[in-house]
Amino acid sequence: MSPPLLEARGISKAFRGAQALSGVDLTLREGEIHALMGENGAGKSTLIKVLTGVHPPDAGTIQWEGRPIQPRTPHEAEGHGISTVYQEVNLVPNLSIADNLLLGRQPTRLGLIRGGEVRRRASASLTRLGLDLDVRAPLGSCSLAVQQMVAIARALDIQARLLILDEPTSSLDEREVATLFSLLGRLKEKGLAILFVTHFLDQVYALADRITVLRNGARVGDYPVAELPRLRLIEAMLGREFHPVSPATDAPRSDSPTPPEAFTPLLEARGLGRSGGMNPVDLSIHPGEILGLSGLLGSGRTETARMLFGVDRPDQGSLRINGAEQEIRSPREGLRLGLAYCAEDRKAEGIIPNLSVRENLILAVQAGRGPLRLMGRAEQETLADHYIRALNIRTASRETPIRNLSGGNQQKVLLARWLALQPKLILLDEPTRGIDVGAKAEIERLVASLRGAGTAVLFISSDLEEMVRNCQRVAVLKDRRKIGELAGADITPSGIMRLIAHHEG
Amino acid sequence: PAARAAARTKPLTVGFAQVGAESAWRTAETESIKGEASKRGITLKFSDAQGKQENQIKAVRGFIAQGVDAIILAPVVETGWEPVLRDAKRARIPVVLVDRGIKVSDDSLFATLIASDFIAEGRMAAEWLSRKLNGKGNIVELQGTPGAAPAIDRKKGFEAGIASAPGLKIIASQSGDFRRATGKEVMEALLKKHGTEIQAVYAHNDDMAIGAIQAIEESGRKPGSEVVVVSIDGVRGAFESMVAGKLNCTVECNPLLGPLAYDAVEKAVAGEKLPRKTVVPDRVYEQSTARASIGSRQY
Amino acid sequence: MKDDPTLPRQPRLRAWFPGGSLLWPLAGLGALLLFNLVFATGFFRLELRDGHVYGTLVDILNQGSKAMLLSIGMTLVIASGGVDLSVGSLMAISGAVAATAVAKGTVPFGAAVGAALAAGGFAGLCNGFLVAVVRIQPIVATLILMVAGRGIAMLLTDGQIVTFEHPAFVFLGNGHLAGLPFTLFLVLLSLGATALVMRRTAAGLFLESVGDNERAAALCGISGTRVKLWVYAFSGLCAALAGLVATSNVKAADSSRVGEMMELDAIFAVVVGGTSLTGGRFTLLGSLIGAILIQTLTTTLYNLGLEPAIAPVPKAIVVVGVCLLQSSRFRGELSGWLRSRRAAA
Amino acid sequence: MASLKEGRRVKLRHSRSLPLLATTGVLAILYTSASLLYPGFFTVRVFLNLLGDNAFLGITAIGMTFVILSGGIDLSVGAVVAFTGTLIASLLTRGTPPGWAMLLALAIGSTFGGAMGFLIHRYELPPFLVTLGGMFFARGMSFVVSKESVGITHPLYQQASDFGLPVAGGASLPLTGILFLGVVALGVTVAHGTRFGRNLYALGGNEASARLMGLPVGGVKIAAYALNGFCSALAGIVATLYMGSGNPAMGFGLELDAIASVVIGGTLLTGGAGSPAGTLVGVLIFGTLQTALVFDGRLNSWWLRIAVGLLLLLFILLQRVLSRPAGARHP
Ligand SMILES: Nc1ncnc2c1ncn2[C@@H]1O[C@H](COP(=O)(O)OP(=O)(O)OP(=O)(O)O)[C@@H](O)[C@H]1O
Ligand SMILES: Nc1ncnc2c1ncn2[C@@H]1O[C@H](COP(=O)(O)OP(=O)(O)OP(=O)(O)O)[C@@H](O)[C@H]1O
Ligand SMILES: [Mg+2]
Ligand SMILES: [Mg+2]
Repeated sequence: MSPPLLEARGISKAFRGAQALSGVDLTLREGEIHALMGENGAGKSTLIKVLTGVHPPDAGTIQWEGRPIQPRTPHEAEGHGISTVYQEVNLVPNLSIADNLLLGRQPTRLGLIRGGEVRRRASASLTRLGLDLDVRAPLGSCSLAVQQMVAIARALDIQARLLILDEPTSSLDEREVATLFSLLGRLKEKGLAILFVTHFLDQVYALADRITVLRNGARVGDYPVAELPRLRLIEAMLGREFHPVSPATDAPRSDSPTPPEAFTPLLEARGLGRSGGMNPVDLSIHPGEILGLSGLLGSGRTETARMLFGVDRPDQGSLRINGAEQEIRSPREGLRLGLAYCAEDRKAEGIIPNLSVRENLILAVQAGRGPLRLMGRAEQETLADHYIRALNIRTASRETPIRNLSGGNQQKVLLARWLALQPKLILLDEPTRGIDVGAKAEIERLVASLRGAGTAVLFISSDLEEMVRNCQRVAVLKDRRKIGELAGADITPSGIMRLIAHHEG
Repeated sequence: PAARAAARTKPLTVGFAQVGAESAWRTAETESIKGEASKRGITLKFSDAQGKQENQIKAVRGFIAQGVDAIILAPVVETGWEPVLRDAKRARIPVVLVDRGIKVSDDSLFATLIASDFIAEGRMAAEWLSRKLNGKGNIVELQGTPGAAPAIDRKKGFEAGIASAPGLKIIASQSGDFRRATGKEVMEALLKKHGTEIQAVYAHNDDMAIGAIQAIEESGRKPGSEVVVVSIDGVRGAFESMVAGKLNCTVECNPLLGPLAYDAVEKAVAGEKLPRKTVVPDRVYEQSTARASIGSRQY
Repeated sequence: MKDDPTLPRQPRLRAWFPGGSLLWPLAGLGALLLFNLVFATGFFRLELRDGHVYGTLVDILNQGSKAMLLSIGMTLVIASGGVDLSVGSLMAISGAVAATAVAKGTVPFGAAVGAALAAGGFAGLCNGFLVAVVRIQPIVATLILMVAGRGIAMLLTDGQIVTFEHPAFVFLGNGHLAGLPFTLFLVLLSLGATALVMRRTAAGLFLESVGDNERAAALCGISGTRVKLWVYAFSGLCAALAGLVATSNVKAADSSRVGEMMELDAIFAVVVGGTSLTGGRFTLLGSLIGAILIQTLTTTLYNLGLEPAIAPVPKAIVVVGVCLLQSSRFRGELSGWLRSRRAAA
Repeated sequence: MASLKEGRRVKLRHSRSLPLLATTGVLAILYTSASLLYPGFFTVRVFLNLLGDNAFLGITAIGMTFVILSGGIDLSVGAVVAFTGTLIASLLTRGTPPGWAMLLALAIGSTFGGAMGFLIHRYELPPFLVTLGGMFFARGMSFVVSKESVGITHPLYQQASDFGLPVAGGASLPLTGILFLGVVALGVTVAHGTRFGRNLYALGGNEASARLMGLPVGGVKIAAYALNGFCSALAGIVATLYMGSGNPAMGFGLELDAIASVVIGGTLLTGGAGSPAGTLVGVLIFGTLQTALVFDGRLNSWWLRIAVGLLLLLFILLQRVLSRPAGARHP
């Protein structure tokens, strides 16, 4: 057998606090389409970025055709023949389509770009992808799908030996996906190696030859597609035994009964939606109830939570809180109505990195009181100390800047921030993402105790077992649409997955 | 000249490129030139360069393009006028310089210069001071903007003036930029450094002197008696200070150049040959004469 | 980028240079004072004259008062993640308003000061509107008033230098209280009041949250828009006060020159004082020390007899040096270099 | 679905030439009103003067356009113009041949700009602060070179500054104007016709993307500042031609005029959109206002600053309105 085209061994990468990759191996061969699978945050994009010189690895080696390489920039990787489309559509919206396609490698004569030639070549590459566009139009004015196609066309434009596509299909429609796949098939025939990431299982089985699965930054395995049926793949990704035929092995779910329907729900949404964001959904949550929101990546869970809290304003449907019609136009209004939202992106929307644990913790309570009535120092400290003890937050002191805490402890401080408000409804978006097992358990205990105190909880998690353990009801989303609801004993990982797998969007 | 002006069918149009409005002296000059123009029925195009030579050059070129009959220029610095003045000459527009000279290789580039003799002013200040201090004492000099002709010449004249009195010593000389605020700050620093050694202050203009007087007062000494202050320009503020006994002497540098300037303009337009330089006579005012003349001061 | 996890960490130097520490500005000030102790005779001499404390140190505080006043407002603006370039021009506007009002003689002094402060506050509010509501970058939004403001001031004074002898107005910038310059009390009062409002209400907390992470603050119900409006208006108010002091100092409103380049001194004071230009945590005391440091530098240069025109050179070197020290990458390279030096020795 | 139609329709709505059109419209309106108000304004000579008188401002503004396109800003340009002008003038008085003096000035200007770019890129310092330091440094250094304006008497210089390209009606385009137009032409070519130019737009548009697209981001950024330094030095040379002297106090506040011209010319201060051609129009607007003020001869010159401030506001608001719908949400 010929040596592999690319062979990565023992790749590790840590970001401040978080181990994104630990000792990952990856082998890619010529003429092979290789799928990289794994849950959200499993480390797929990070692996790709390490391979292509965006991030320097902390440890590990990369062999290219048997020789070690260490690309330091994407530019250098391209020099070796590795062409990449990163997950974030990484183009420049203010330049034309043609410019974007050929940026940095435009044909020139005497140092001057040959405009006609650029446009001709750009049109030609787009035609190969079945696109007929005015290549002079600014890219920013095109739909996300077109932008993604242009990014792919750009990657295909160079004579690459390895093509890496990180979620290339997330915003393409079926016909575009079909065009792309037939093109990828032709490239494979020509001997190109292709690594691609997608969350659509059908696409993996339609296209890939081999699958590498990552979980929590580690490699689970490397399998030929034929040897890995869908459910085994999902098991590998989620990291648990998963037997669809015997629900008995599903984790036992909490057996507390759902509050009687007779009570007025705390929150009731009817056809709440946002054009361009979320299709209309119906939801209701009762006091003392934990409603789970389940779905795959990009199914619209975060979008729903943001809409309920007023971060993104819904433009259709109605919302009732405690039976009274309400319109929530901003987080301030949401807070006033007794809602609290613990955002998914801890760094961008959660912590105030340079402020102390204490300040981060009291911020929402203080904001509710307005700027003039500052909580007394003693009151602040009591509150902070209370939650530091109650949630077992590990910090040097309550005055430590929160950025110095580990991710899990940061998350607990944020939870404490919202709990201190004593909200009637708390929206928890991936509260356990990226934190260790112990902290996870503590947070789950906390959620359960909230419920006991009569607080309503909207719980979002990608960890299905966690959903099963914690929720009385689970609304399942797919493609930004609610496709069903499970309650009581029906809530099992397989139940949720079956709903997603068999629902025809 | 009045008769000739009346004989013209069209009133004269004159462009005046002023430096800016950085001091009371400057605004007095502007007012004089503006006032005299309306008195004589001359259309005046006025441009304030905000202290920038490049703006002045642009203004002069604008005047040339506009086809004015003559240009009055108060140059902000001495060098850098040749190209634009050659333009004016080609367009046959006479240029009358006011209040300071310029360095050019070709003297025919301007019609005449109407200005005080800065060197003489410096010398007069020195002579007065020498008499006042009986030829002995330590002097602090507050210079004008570095590179400006009045600053250079007033320094030169003053140094020449005290040369005859070996007892007079300039113990410090720094730029106060012709500004009150800077004059005050620099004086404060010098007072700290030299303390009671300072017997006299010579400022290149009244504004700096007024700033320095404030600094001296704040240091607890009495300007006008313990520290002799002499300056140049003779603006109203200086007279007020003299009346108050804080400033000892100011050498007038007359900014009321309007009448002289338009006389020169009218002659130049008529093709008359003008002297290279018209020196505006300056005189010394001291405390004893200040009260009598303050009422008649126009600026 | 301040939180880029890919940057290497330098524990050793970092321990010496925590963000917001007063150590570096104080060290710089100390070095300057030491220099003067050795090379400038009489720099530290203080004496009582006419019941006024008199000496170079008092001068530094007195002359630095304008930069200090500006830096109070600038600190808050920078803490909000912005910057205010217009303060120098606003100084000119406030001086022009007050001086023309006082020179007319018909307007009571309180009203003149009130009008000047109101003008500054309103102009600041305009800046705040452009930044917070229209969402224009702060540098650009405040550039507009920086360019136009001085023109407005010139129009107010009709291009003249307006002089006045109003005793109360003159006292503002020249008077003494308990033997010390009144401006000193003005600065301490403004600083004290600001610090009190910032630390005794939640305003400081809200401001730091907005500057550090506006999106997170918004989810807590803190309106970044409102915070920024206030902060720019306040900066305009501080600029107006500084303009009054500068105008009173020389008993004349010189619209074309007053406050010229002062915005830079104020920004430098804040940055040197340890408040990061990226926003968030701020230290008013640090800015005060920064302003004193810059004024001490200026006075030292006067003392050395250096031309005012050349003075910017050492200033530039100090400022870029301090900025470099705040870059973690530079600190990393520096400590690496120091280590290799030590290893070689 | 993406189609030919989509590309076309969108192009009309978000046409990138819209800001340029708006700017040109404003220039036309200003020029026409001035011509109607002031006799003698509508002449070839006045127009050519506009180019010649604003040449050093224009050349600085073109350099500034590159920096702003890259997403940065440079406050040091006015001081660099003064420094190089003074340096050349004092070198000439010491007998250095003009060619060498100019080459040295250009080299110093480019190096100085490049050094600031290096600090900005490598240590991730705010451009605003670094170039502010640069401004202080260069201004102080020009006074170190000479405390006063230095006259240039070199015969070659006299010929050069008197040279004019005859155009029409006895009016001629001075050498400074020719240089300005040359720099504009070069600037437009570099911005739109070279890889470097396109990379610059990409960098200003989205730096992270530019990096992921494999563009040499650091090199482009440093080169933009170096190019700007080069333009400032060239503007310094033009200033010596214009005035026949080197003045250490000149160009005070020039950076603001340059930035204002760039913005009025339709270049986005956030970077990534605009063009040197727009900057030419912006400079002409600036010059027209100033010339009209001289022609009027009654208005306080400070109206110019207010007018520029208002124009800035107008164009920034215009840019906001234009760029808002184009900014599709990116995840
Ligand atoms: N620049 C960064 N700084 C800090 N942490 C990062 C950075 N990039 C990634 N991470 C962290 O590394 C982990 C792996 O992220 P990565 O983007 O590789 O996941 P992924 O498998 O691509 O997920 P997805 O399916 O959502 O794209 C995550 O916890 C993420 O938060
Ligand atoms: N307006 C928009 N334009 C383009 N893309 C969008 C927009 N809104 C959301 N998206 C993208 O669509 C997907 C749906 O987002 P959402 O965050 O609601 O999903 P989710 O189910 O919460 O997934 P997860 O939290 O696992 O990422 C995301 O990938 C997001 O990046
Ligand atoms: Mg990813
Ligand atoms: Mg989500």
